[in-house]
This record gives sequence, C-alpha cells and structure tokens, in this order.
Amino acid sequence: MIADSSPGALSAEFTTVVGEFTLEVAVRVESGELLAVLGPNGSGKSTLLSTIAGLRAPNSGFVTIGEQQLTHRDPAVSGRGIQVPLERRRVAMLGQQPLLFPHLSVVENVAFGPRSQGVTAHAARTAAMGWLERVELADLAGRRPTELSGGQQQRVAIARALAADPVLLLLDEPFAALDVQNAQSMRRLIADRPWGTRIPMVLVTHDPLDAIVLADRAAILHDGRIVQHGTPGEVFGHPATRFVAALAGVNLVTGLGTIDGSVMAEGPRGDRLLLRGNGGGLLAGNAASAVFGPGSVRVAPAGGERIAAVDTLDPNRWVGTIAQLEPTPGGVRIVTNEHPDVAVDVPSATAVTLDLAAGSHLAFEVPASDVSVRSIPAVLP
Amino acid sequence: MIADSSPGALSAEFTTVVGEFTLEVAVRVESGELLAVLGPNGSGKSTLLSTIAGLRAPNSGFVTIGEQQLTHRDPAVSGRGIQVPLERRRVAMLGQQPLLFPHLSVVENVAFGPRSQGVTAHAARTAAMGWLERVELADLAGRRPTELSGGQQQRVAIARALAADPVLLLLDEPFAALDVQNAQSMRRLIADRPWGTRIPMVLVTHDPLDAIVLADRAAILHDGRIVQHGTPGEVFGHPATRFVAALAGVNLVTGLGTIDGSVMAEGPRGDRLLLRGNGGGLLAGNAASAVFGPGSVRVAPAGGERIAAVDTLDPNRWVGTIAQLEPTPGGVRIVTNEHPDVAVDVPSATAVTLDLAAGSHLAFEVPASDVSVRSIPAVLP
Amino acid sequence: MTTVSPRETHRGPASGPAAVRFPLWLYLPAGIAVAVLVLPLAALLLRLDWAQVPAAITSPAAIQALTLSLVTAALATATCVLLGVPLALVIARSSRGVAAILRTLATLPLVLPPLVGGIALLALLGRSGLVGGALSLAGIRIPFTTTAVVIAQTFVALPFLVIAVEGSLRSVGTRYETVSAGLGAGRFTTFRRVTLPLVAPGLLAGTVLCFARALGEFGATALFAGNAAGTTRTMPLAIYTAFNGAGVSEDIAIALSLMLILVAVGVLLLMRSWREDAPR
Amino acid sequence: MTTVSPRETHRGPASGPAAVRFPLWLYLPAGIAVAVLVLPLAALLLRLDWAQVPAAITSPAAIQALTLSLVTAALATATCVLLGVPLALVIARSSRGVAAILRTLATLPLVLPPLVGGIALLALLGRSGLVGGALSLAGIRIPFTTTAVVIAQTFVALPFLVIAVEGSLRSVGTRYETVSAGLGAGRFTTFRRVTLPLVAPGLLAGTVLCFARALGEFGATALFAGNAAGTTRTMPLAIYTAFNGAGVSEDIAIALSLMLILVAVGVLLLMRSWREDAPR
Amino acid sequence: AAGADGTGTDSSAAPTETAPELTGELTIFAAASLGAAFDELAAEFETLHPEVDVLPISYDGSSVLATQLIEGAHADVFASADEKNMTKVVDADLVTDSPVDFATNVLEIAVAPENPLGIDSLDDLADGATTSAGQPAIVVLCAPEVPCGAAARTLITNDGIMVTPASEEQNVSAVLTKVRTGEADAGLVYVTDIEGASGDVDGIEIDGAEAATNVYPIVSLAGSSNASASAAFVDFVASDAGQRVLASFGFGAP
Ligand SMILES: Nc1ncnc2c1ncn2[C@@H]1O[C@H](COP(=O)(O)OP(=O)(O)OP(=O)(O)O)[C@@H](O)[C@H]1O
Ligand SMILES: Nc1ncnc2c1ncn2[C@@H]1O[C@H](COP(=O)(O)OP(=O)(O)OP(=O)(O)O)[C@@H](O)[C@H]1O
Ligand SMILES: [Mg+2]
Ligand SMILES: [Mg+2]
Repeated sequence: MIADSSPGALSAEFTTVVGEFTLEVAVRVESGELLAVLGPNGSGKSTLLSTIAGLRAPNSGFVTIGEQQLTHRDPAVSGRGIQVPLERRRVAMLGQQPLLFPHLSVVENVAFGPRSQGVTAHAARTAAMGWLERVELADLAGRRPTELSGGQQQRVAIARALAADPVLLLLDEPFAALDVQNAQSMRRLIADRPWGTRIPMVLVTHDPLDAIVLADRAAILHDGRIVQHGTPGEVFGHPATRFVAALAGVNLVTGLGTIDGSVMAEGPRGDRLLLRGNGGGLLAGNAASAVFGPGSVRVAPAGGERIAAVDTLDPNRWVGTIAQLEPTPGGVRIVTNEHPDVAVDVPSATAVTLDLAAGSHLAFEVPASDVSVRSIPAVLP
Repeated sequence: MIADSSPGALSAEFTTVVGEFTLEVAVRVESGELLAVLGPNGSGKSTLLSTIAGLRAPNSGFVTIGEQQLTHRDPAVSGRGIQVPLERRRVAMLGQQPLLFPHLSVVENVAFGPRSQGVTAHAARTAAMGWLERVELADLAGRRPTELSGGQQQRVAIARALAADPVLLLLDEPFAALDVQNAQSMRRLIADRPWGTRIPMVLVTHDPLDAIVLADRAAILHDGRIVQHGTPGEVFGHPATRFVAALAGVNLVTGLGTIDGSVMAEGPRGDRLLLRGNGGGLLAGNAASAVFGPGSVRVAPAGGERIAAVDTLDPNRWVGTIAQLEPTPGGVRIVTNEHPDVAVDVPSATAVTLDLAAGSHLAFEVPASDVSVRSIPAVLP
Repeated sequence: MTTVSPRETHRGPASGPAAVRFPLWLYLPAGIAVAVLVLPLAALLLRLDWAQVPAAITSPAAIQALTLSLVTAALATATCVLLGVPLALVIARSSRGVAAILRTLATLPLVLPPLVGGIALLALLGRSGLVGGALSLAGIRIPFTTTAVVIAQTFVALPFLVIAVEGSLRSVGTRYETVSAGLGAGRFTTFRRVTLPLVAPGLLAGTVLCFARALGEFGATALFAGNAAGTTRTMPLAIYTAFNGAGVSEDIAIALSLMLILVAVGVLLLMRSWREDAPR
Repeated sequence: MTTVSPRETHRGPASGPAAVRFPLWLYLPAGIAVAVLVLPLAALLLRLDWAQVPAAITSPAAIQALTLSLVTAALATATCVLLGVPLALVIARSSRGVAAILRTLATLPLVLPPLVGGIALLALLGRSGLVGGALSLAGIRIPFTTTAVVIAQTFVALPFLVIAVEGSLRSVGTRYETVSAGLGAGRFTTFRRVTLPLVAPGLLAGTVLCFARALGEFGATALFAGNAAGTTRTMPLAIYTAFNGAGVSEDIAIALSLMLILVAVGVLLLMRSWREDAPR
Repeated sequence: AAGADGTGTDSSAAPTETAPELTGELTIFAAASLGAAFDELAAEFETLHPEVDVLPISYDGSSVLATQLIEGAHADVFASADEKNMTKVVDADLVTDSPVDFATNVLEIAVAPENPLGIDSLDDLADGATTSAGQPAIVVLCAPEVPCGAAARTLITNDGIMVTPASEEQNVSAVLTKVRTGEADAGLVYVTDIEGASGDVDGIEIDGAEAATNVYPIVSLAGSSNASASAAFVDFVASDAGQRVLASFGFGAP
C-alpha cells in the first residue's frame, strides 16, 4: 500500500468501443489541474469519464494515477488485464444528478465515504461536518436530501465525493440540471477548490465559459477524438475550427488578409466585411480568420442612410437587415441577411429600445480591441 | 353546446389557498394574446396555472373562457359551485416534463386528443401528421418517445396539446429542462404560433427574455400577488422595483435627479455615479432611477490612470476594481467594490483579452442610448 | 491516504460496462434458496417410478383433469383481472386509511387455510348459505359445479393480482392520467388507453402469479366444489385422489404433479416477457 | 370546436387538488372484488354459533396452536428474508435468460398443490429421503419436529418474498450502488447500507405476504411435519382437526379460523406503514 | 329425463331380482377408504344393470362429503366410513330410509415390508418399549378426533399401554404415507389400507382388534333423482355379491 498525500497525475490512453461508437483518447492531468472537456452530444464525454472511473472497461489501453495502474488492457494479451474494482479506485465521480442516498440525512451522506473506509462514526461525522461547512451547508446537516433544492443537493454530492478522499475528481456536467442561481454557486465552489490542489480533476461541460473560468486546460472532443487541446484562452480565443467557434459562442469569420493587416470576408450576397484587430502575422491575399464575440458588437439603427456595404469599407463597421431574431439566455441574437454567419447579441434593454423586428435595418460596429485575427495554416479540418 | 372558431378570452379572478400559501389574482388574456407570468420560486406561478387548468379548485372566484364558466366558487354559498371536469375543459397544459405516453408512438401521442374526442383513426392520424409537420418532426412520427431528445419530446408534447384543439394554452416553464439549443427551437415554435391566434395563452417562465420576445403582456407574481403588469417593454424597460429589475437582469440604480436631467447615485463607499439617458421628467433633488443592462456596459483596462471617481463626474463613465467575477451563461459578470449593485457583463472573448481577475482595475462606460431614466413615485414597495 | 497496490487488483471483466457486484458470499444464501425451492422437487422426481409415468399422464382421466384445470384457472384468472384491476385502482387512488384497510382485506385469503376458505364459500353460496339459500330457491346451484371451481380459485388467487397491480399503479402515479384528461379523453378512454398500458408489466406479473395460484388451488376447491371427475376434479384434486385412493401408488400422484408442473412452467415461460421491460 | 355547456358541469370538489377520477362504473367490479374477498368470511361469521367461541378460542389447545403458528411463521418469514433477499438480488442482477429461469423456479411452489409439496419435502428430508437418509444416519430427524413446520412454511412462502423484493430491486436500479462503490464502500457495506434500505418498501411488502402465507400454510405441513400438539400442530392443522373431528361441530373450526384471521389482521395492520412511502 | 326415470321407477315396483328396467345415472359419494372397492362394486352393478350409468364416484373424507351433502351437493348414495358423519346427514333430513351398515374394518399395525424391526404386537409400540432391533419404534396414529384415531386409542387403552405418537395424522392415508416413506416405523391403519398398499407395507394383526371395529353405513339419499337405482345399489352393496367384493379388499362383514 502506498500512502502519500498527493496521489499523482492522471494519465489515460485508451480505446473504448460502445456499440458502433469508438472513443480513442489520450489525456494527462496533473495533480491540482482541472481539465475541461467539451464536445457536442454523443461525442463521447461521458464514455471518457466512465472508462476512467472504471464503470466501463476499455478495449485496450490504460488508466493510471501517479504510479498506480487502475486499468490496463492489452488486446494482444489474452488475459483480461487489470481492472481495479470500483470500491478500490477512490475515484470520485459526480454526474448531473446528485444521487444522494435518500434514506440518509445530509451529514450521513457526507460521512458515508469515511465510514465505509473504516473511520469511526464520530470521526466520520466530524469530517463530514467540516466538508459541509466548506460547501456552506452545515446548517442543513440534519435534513433529508428531498428537503434540499437541486443546487444544495449537488453541493452535498460534491462534499460527499470529496469527503471520501478521492485520488481523482470527475465531474460530468455538474451544472446542467441546476437553475442559474444554483449553477452559479456550484461554479464558485469548484473555482474555490476547497479540497485543495492535491488531485487531478476533469470537468465535462457544454459551456465554454466554465472552461474559461474554471479550467487550466480545455480539450474539445468530437466524434470520439480530441480535436483541439490547450489553455482555455488558446482554445476559445483562437478557435481552430468553426465547430469550436460555435461552441465558444464566438463568430469565426474566414477570408483573406489585406495589406493593412485586416481580414476581408464576403457574405453570400457579396456584402463585404473588413475586420481589424489584435494578433497579426497576416499575409495579404492569404487565408486568414477573425474571431469576435456576438456580444462585442454595438448596434444602432441605421436610419435612412442606407449605404451599400461594399462601398464603405470602413473596418469593423457594417450594416444589415435582420433576417432572424432569436432570444438567448443573455439577450436577443440578431442574424442578418448580409452576413448570416455573424451573430450579434444585444441585451434585452437595448432590444426594447431599438424595437427590433425582422427586416429592421441596423448598423453594426465591433471594437478592434475585441477582435482577434490570425492567418490560417494551410490545412484545417 | 356552443361551437365556434374562437372560444374567447380567458378571464380569471380567484383566491387559492395551498397550505400556508395564498394566491390571490385577477388576470384577463384575450384570444391570441400571450401573457407571460414571471416570479421567483414559490411565488405561485404553478398554482395559478393549476387553478386555471382545473387541477386545483380555488377557495373562491371564477375562471371563464369567453362565455363559458369553467370554475365558479362562492364561499358564501354553501354549494360547491361549478368545477368543469378536466376532460371537458379542453385546456392544454404543458409543463417542464413532456410526459409523452411512453407506450404510444409519436404520431399516436399527437393523435390521442382527436381520437379521444371521437375523430376517426384515419382523420386523427392525418391531423396529427399535420401538427408534426408544423413542429418539424414529421419524419420522427413512428418513433417511441424515448428515442427522441428532450427538446424533440417537448415539441411533440406541444403538438399533442394543440392537436386536441384546446380553448386555452398554458405553458409552465416549457424551456426549463431543455438544453440551450432545444430551448431555442421551442421558443421559435411558440413565437411562430403555428396554431394561429385563436386562443389565449399563458406562459410561465423564469426568463424575462421569453417575455420580451414571446409575450404581448407580462405579469410579475410575488408571494401570491401580481406586483407589476403591462407590456414586456414597460415592465422590463422600466422595472418598478428592484425585484423586477433583478428579474429582468438589468441594473436599477436609484438616486437623485440632477439639474441637467441625470441621475446621481452613490456607492456604499461614497463613489458617485452619474447616469444620463432616455426618458426624463426628472426633478433636481427628487428621487429618480436609471435602468440599463449589464451587457450594455463597455469595459476597458483602466491602466495606471487611477482617478478618484468622485472627481471625474463624467456622465455614464466610472472606474472600479473587480470584487467578484462570476461566469454567466452568456459571459462573465463583473461586480466592483465601488458599485456592488451594478453588474457588468463581458463576453467571453473580451474576458480572455482583458485577463480579468479579482482586483483588476477597470474603466466602464454605458452609452446614454442604452440607459432609461425616470423619476420615482413617492411610494414604492 | 491509501491507493491500491497491484496485488489487490483482480482480473477485470471483458470490455463493456462493469456490473455492480454484490458480496459474493450472498451467492451462498441465494444458492440455499434455490435449493429450498428446487431440491424437494428434484427428490420427488428421483423417487418416481418412471415406468408408471407414461400411463399415468396419458390416461383419459389425467388429461380430463388437466384440461379442466387449465380451463378453470384461465377463467379464474380472467375473473381476477376483471375484478382485481378495478379494486387495485380504487386502493391505489384512495386515501391512506381506506387503502390500508382494503389492502388488508385483500391479503386475508392468503392467511386463511384453504379448507376454511371452502367452508366460508359454502357458508355464502351453499344451499343454506347467506346468498346460496336465495339462489337455490331460484333454482341456481353453485357448489359442486365447474362454476364453483372457478369461484374458489378466484377467491384464493385474487389477492395476488390486486397486490401486484396496485403496486404498479402507485409507481406509475397519476401524471399521465391528468395529461390524458387534459387532452379531452373521458375517464374510460383514459383508463383503457393510458392507465392499463402503463401498468401492463405489473398486470402481467400479477396475472402470472394469479394463474399459478389458481392452477395449484386445492383446499377450497375440494370442499366447495367437490371432486367429481370432469366437472370439478381439477389436477390438484386428481393428485389428491390418486394419493388417497386405496390400491393406487403414490407414483401416480407424483406423475400427475410432474405433469402439472411442466404445464405451469410452460405457461410461465410463455409469459416470459414478464418484467423484461424493467431496468436491470 | 366544442366548448362545455353548463348542463355538463358537475358539482366540483371542495378546494384543493382535483383528484384524477377513474370511470365511476369501475366501482362496480371493485365492489364485487371486495365482496368476493369479504362476503365468504362474513357468511362464515354469521353462521358461527357465538356461544361456542369463547370456550374454543381460550382453550389451552387453541392457544398452544396459535402460539406455535406465530412462532413458526415468524421463523419461516425470517428464513425467507435471509434466503430470499440474496436470491432476489441474484435474479435482479442476472442476465435476462438466467433471470427468467430463476424467476420461474421461484414461482413453482405456488403451482404445486401443498400436498405434493409435502411429499416432495418427505422425498428430500424424510428418513429415507435424498438428504434425510444421510441426516438420519447422523441422528438428525426432521419430520415430526417444529423444524419441519418451519421448513414447510419456508418452502411455500419463499416465492412471495423473492418476487416482491426482486421487483423492488429492479425499480431501484444500480445507480446508488455505483455511487456507494465509488465512495469506497465494499460490497457488503453497499449491500447493507445502500441496497437494503432502498428496497425496504418492497421488502416489507414481501415480508407481509410471506408471513401471511406461512401463517395459513396447511397442506405441506400436514404431510411433512405431521400433527403433534405443541410441536407441529399449527393453527391451520388444529382447524382441520376440529373440522374432521367426530363429536365436535364445525363451529370450533370456524372459531379457530376467526382467531387466526384476527391475529393476522393485527399483524398486517402493525406492518401498516407498508407502501405508505409510495406516491398515491 | 326425470319424468322418464319417474315412470321407470313406478313400473319397476313389482318385478324384483333382475330389475332390468333400472335406467339413468347414479351419483355416489363414498369415503376415501372405500375407493378401490366401490370402483369394482360400481362396475359389477353396471354389468347387472346395463342401462344404469354409475358416474365416477366422489371419494373424500367422510366429513368433507357430509358437509358437501348438507350444503346441497347432489348425490344418490352416500357411503360413510363412520357413523358420526352419517348421523349428520340423517339429522339434516337428507335420507329416506335408515342407513344400512354394510362393512366393517379393523385396525392393523402397518410396518415396513418384511417388518425389519420385528414388531408383532401393540406392546412393541408402547412408550419405553424397544423393538427387537433394539430401538424404540417411531409411531404415528390418526388424530383422536378422526375415526381411525379414536379406534386406535380404544385398542391402546384396552391393551393397558401408553403410546406417544410422533404425529397425529389427519387421515389414514397420511399415516400410511409416513410408514411407506419410512418416516415412521409403525402406524395403526385399517386392514383394507394395508391390502390396498400393494406390498409397500406389511400388516401385523392386533389382538382384540374387533373391540374397535369400524362400521361403514350406506344410505340412499332423499334428493335422489333416481331413487330406484340408488335403492338397488344400496341393496347390491349389502347383498352377497357385494359382500364378496368388499371382502376381497379386506373389509369384514357387518
Ligand atoms: N449503451 C449504448 N449502446 C450503444 N451506443 C451507445 C451506448 N451508450 C452510448 N452510446 C453511444 O456512444 C456515444 C458516446 O456517448 P456519450 O454518452 O459518451 O456521449 P456524451 O458526449 O457524454 O454525450 P452527452 O453530451 O449527450 O452527454 C454516442 O454516440 C452514443 O450514441
Ligand atoms: N402540497 C403543498 N402543500 C403546502 N404548500 C404547498 C404545496 N404545494 C405548493 N405549496 C406552496 O405553494 C407556494 C406556491 O407554489 P408554486 O408551485 O405555485 O410556486 P411556483 O411559483 O410555481 O414556484 P417554482 O418557480 O418553484 O415552480 C409555495 O410557497 C409552496 O411552498
Ligand atoms: Mg454525457
Ligand atoms: Mg412552478
């Protein structure tokens, strides 16, 4: 038995086949590091976590924590390899549903892990109360899980997971079923990391902002493979593909570099868009991209001054007619006929003031400071 | 039996007591009109809909559609009044869970209402296919509900509700359990109103943007009473109370009117804020309020030029240090030490560019066009 | 903190979802339970003089009794479904107190020694019985007819159906029924097109138990329906007769039992889809 | 489109949640079901010569039989729980095919006429039986002992426990067990602290049915355990003896049945919290 | 059919011995211990009266049959294994004539084939006695409430011994089963049961067994729809021919 206070990094490299789906990944997460995994539905995020957690055995590959092999399977060898059973793995996994034991009180739930590992009832309870204080729920210790809100339940679930002293923390969309307020408080908890920085963590999320705010690194999973990987800033500041751009909720405009270091793009109807911003290394005439958030765009009524966009090649300004209006959780999203790939978000108050409707004619402006431009390498997915 | 093509307006006025909670409301919704009902958890939104739907009998009051009494109860009269049974009400109610019949296919689910009302199997199926086309799910007609995503299920549920030819449509947070994409497509469906404009509709939601984009009128429920009521523009453009402002996700800054028609407010540390904008009727020295969205504020690094805010009474500009950073579904929310009541949202790309952290010193600016100012009536809740 | 040393690992499963495993020693009591259920039957078969079996089970009397058993058990099961589903619905939708009382009433025939059940049925429907008196004036005689067999089987099997269906109704709840009513479906349409299909698994389980119990019913039948070949001599009575009869060996009784068991297994396996829908 | 005319309205309920109503005419079959369950017992009570009751139920023999019944039924129920819960777990966690076979085996004693069950138990545990032969060489005799009564009751009551608990295990699923293992709980800890508490309602229901069946068991007991006062004469055997007795009237048998029923109702109502947790 | 039977009955009053006019069906309730014998009696009766169809006989415990008759079971003839249950039926006004005793039965000791323990008298079964094999015999008796049990007590009392049975069985078959399966070393059953066990058990005669002779009464029932045939059957059972059949199964004469 190895006993130390820092179990070590997660290192996993495996292939898992589920039905017709194949997941083939290699990840490494250091102690104290949080890796955010993003990807569309069905891309294999949950399969990734299940394999690491030991709920599912891979077809080949390994999972190790520090020096310790949790799973090892070599299809060339006829034996079945190593598959440490769940109860010996000490891998904490938290899904969308808190799954608190309904027959136990909150504090009994949290004390469950220590108790199961042989700690005395008193010590387990004391430890549990400590964890409940860290998640700010000590005053609800005596309640039944059904008497808590969904957000409180999820906080208790994380306290329970951590009280079991895991060597690895896996979080599978822990915010997805929570309302905005509760999701907020869970995010704050994960950002604070009351469990210290001893263990590697993996967070599956649909929301790139979770990655930006909470994670040290982000990996984008698509169809069972990691397609982009880096710090959240790298990944979302300069999405390599339209898919990541869409995921990041930013506009990725591709076009050609101009002499003055702008990116010149063209809409489907021939309306041009000239974008200037941070970054560089653009070569005139070469493929280049510009990235900016839909919320960075300022909107004003275009009034009567209808000007053909092609004529006024003012950088970072354009006009358009509203093709579609969609409510978004943070405002209304405008899509224009001229540039259907460029989404513009306006806050609700502005939307009311502007009296937006399909067909409205608007002027748009995005500050150069909010745009990031770069040249595009020759081959891209 | 009255048979016409427009059953008429919903008119309801009742008191319902549930345990220690009392709901006391009066609402009227015209044919084709959509009333959005907003309010915090436990404010009585679901109780309101249940009483109208007939799932719950009020203690007193009535519910009518056009000429038709659905519920009538006068506590002074010892009899039990009128309570039309559910199956005769023809009130379609859609909750967070689609509750599709698991043993029936999608098209059988949608055909259930017409079939139950005596339409032939063939005609019911044809009608059901028509509705499925309107919700763009005709190609999934033969599937079982479990084979659909949550969003698709909810669309089928609305098709099923509408296929039953209801006299009233009640929607209780139909988006709450959906992911962003599915919620979006449901919103578009409700906005399109493929069922025409014949019947009154009530939509319970937590999201003021639903009210702004989808509703003709909005009512704010608080503790069993309607505290504000009007067009969504009125209600959210000029929230009467801080509660509604918080709900609308806008900043409500209260202070005193100045001679030049601005609102002068003061933070807890004495930092002043001068806001100018649309609206008016301000009297110098009288209570006044300004409203603007957290997303309307532009953010820039304040750099070294640290200027005491009190000294630079530039309207609509201020500086502050970050007290707290919270991820929001649409970006990162900044709260400053100087004006903790004023939230500022920045999009993710900007957040990455600015390299935000607690303690960062920032300059803020909100365009006057995005601010609405008004004087405050003497008494307010 | 402890981590796992290699010696503690074990040979894992093939790739795929790892099953949650229960303590392995639970296989011991589980095995004993299977033994308790199966060994007596196995011992019976071992003791059997197989030479007698073909004649015993192909005798017209045996086939007559088996046919009667299957017909009456099927009728009793149908009756139980027709009566028991509504009762289960009433119990499931009643207030706690009423439900507890009705549920206890529904459990009573289980406690009753079958003989007493027979006496009770005679007390009700016999010639001098509560209702039977009036019936016999009207020229209707129930005891000692095939009808009586069905009634006796219904009496002892009904609790199984009620309890299984009630549990299923409770776990389904009333949400879908509310939706159905909201779509304009009348009460019967809701019952037929929503409630019944949703409780189908519980109903099937209850039907299986009910049929098994009706098929095995002996005590109440013997007293209330009598033991007349072709009319009331069901398989269990034929077995009893064979066993009690002077001059015949126990083997015929056992051979007949074997026949009954095989038919029952066949029927139960036919209804095998039972519960397959439920999660594992 | 149609709206509702006033004449179609009805007097509504008092304020409060409107119950989903089922077709009212279902009260008719439900009422018949209650009648089927209750009327025979009522007829029995009406027929009873109440003058004989006090003497019958206070006789030392009756009290001895009742005590023996309660003790053996409780022991059999405990045995069923100890053996049946693990078997239910194995069935619930087995693959479809294995589960179907085990479930069918568990249902068999229901089909078996109790008399045949008794013969089967003798074939297994009797002095010349499969296992009994070896036991008797070791000086252990099972028939004619209270142990035999408990074994006979266990044999007939075990299916009830297994079927109820298995259903409950399936509906709970394995999610909580996975969570427990993830928290480091060993298999037995998971079983004891998670699985068992979660299936408590089903376990209670199964225990109630099991106890009721054990209490009413007659046929297998009579044959396998015999009928010796104080050792193997349980209440159902006492009732049967009274009924068959020369010189005594049927009334004593009925009075004893009444006593058994009252005790059973008492026990069932004591376990009344049964299923109260489930949604209405 | 009933009318036809009625006319048949009327016209058959005068002729005696052969009574070829007997027709119709005959339903018989008989005690379980009469099983094999009554099947043969019925067959012979049908040969004598080809127009009469004896339906399959219902055999059960006498008390069960008596209860069923009182509750309205239809039968033409009732043959009881004891007088007690016959009295119940008579008291219920279900008979026309008085019952006729048609057979007797006495107890024997049933032991395993070849009598391995060498039991040869009741004394070997007494408390404290050891058999020639050196161990006490396990004894089962019928419960004292049922006829075979009452008879067994009488013989034991007469013998002046005490016997503590391992079990007081509900009926003879149960006693027989216990001996046959080897559960019990000895049991007191009727001699006819031993005859019927076809070698599975041996019988040991008991001295003074006649002191507890069991008498079988038979009666023609009042509700009979075929009174002449049922009377004829009762007569046939009591006749010499009937008695020969009964004797062949071990029954004694009344
Ligand atoms: N039991 C199964 N049988 C067959 N295919 C399966 C099974 N479970 C999952 N899959 C497939 O495996 C793929 C990966 O599923 P997984 O649940 O890992 O995706 P995910 O990224 O977690 O998706 P989500 O965002 O919806 O949670 C999907 O294509 C899915 O269809
Ligand atoms: N069965 C009940 N017994 C007692 N009080 C109840 C019951 N159901 C609801 N309440 C109370 O009634 C009030 C209104 O509940 P309601 O469900 O209408 O609120 P809501 O506005 O729909 O809330 P939410 O946003 O959470 O859906 C709450 O204070 C709640 O506590
Ligand atoms: Mg997933
Ligand atoms: Mg609600």
